[in-house]
Amino acid sequence: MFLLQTTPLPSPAELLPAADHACGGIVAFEGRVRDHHQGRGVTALHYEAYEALALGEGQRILDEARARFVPVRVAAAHRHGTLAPGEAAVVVVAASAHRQEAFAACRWIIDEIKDRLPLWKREHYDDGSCAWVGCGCQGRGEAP
Amino acid sequence: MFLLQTTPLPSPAELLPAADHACGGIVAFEGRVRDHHQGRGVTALHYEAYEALALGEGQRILDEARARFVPVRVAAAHRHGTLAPGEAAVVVVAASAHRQEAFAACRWIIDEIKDRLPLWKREHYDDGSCAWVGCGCQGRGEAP
Amino acid sequence: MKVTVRYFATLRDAAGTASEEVEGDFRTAAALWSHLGERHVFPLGPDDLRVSVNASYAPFTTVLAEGDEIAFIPPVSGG
Amino acid sequence: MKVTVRYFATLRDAAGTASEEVEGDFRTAAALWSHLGERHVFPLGPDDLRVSVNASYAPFTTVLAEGDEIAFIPPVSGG
Repeated sequence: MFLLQTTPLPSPAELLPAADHACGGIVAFEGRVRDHHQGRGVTALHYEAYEALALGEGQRILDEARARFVPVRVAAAHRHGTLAPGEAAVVVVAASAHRQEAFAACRWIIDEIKDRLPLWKREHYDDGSCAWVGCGCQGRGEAP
Repeated sequence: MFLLQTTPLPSPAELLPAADHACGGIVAFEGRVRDHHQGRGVTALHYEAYEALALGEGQRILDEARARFVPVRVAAAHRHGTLAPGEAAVVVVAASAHRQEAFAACRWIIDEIKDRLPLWKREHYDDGSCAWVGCGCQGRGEAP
Repeated sequence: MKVTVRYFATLRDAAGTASEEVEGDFRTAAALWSHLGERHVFPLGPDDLRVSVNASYAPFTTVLAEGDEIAFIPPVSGG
Repeated sequence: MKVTVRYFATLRDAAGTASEEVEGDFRTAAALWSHLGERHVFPLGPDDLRVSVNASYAPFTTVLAEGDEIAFIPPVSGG
């Protein structure tokens, strides 16, 4: 299950409830908004998303993970819109009878999300300015 | 913080509360009692612990993780006594500004726990028998 | 041929709009990108961008069809 | 010299007790293990075991002192 939403994300346990007692190892990753970036204080963060592509691509990432890491149960959620420091931007959970598979799947999914999911992060700083992060055009994305 | 207790374990979020908003990536591992092992139905599991050694060794593992994976915040908890299928036997959490460090630390800690923590698992099966698991003396540990 | 182009992040800032309908005789996504360059000054080039056609990633060489929704995807920063 | 020996898991099953006081002139943990072999039949040998002296892992060559708490640690299965 892949979720894309503007409201606070479920916890890992809510996102992938224990379906049965067959899975021994559960690995969860949570990415939270930091209160600093490259030495600047971050007051808020805005994720812009291409929703239709993000939903399809998120589901494809999970399907690919299920095929690569067997046997594994996986789920992920990404938030968009405006987030405050400390709030979860992304949650990934992988469960397997074998912890190696659960770690590998969770790690692979967050790496793919960061590489493929069409979301763009705009940081708002404590000096009132803001900037697109990692936009490939350093400085150009800056705006007050 | 390393906990060793006979009561249900805290969730990852309870075990390592967000101290600040400086940590961007949080990786959690939960190991839960499975309802099967090598084809046999498991009804309960008993962990025997050498408590004094386990407490010291658990703390050493966390201290070593903090020295190896910088910067990282870590915590772990292991349960002993009798557990039912689905209950958490071990919880490990690692938080870092960098997800690579958080994944590496969490993975390293659970590997060290499995290698070094003096706990011994005795499985009780649905046919009424029980056995020490991975005791290095296959069959010898079996008892009704 | 008429298609819809959607803009995100720095491309949206540069285009001054989130989406527009574009008409012309571009056959591929690559040709559409060149066509768009005549009306906008973008801070990114094709080497930095991925193409999405109807909400799926696709190559720059994809042949477009009437009514397609195209987006040029700047480097992403989710997670 | 008198020390306390603690037994866990399969060693406890074999010794029939969780702990016992042992007196003798063993100088090291290795010598203590040999000494214990005269009174118990253990399912594991030194190659399978680690030694704990006063609740810390220590080598088999550790020289023991009066009152030490020694445990021979079978392969662990936590986690």
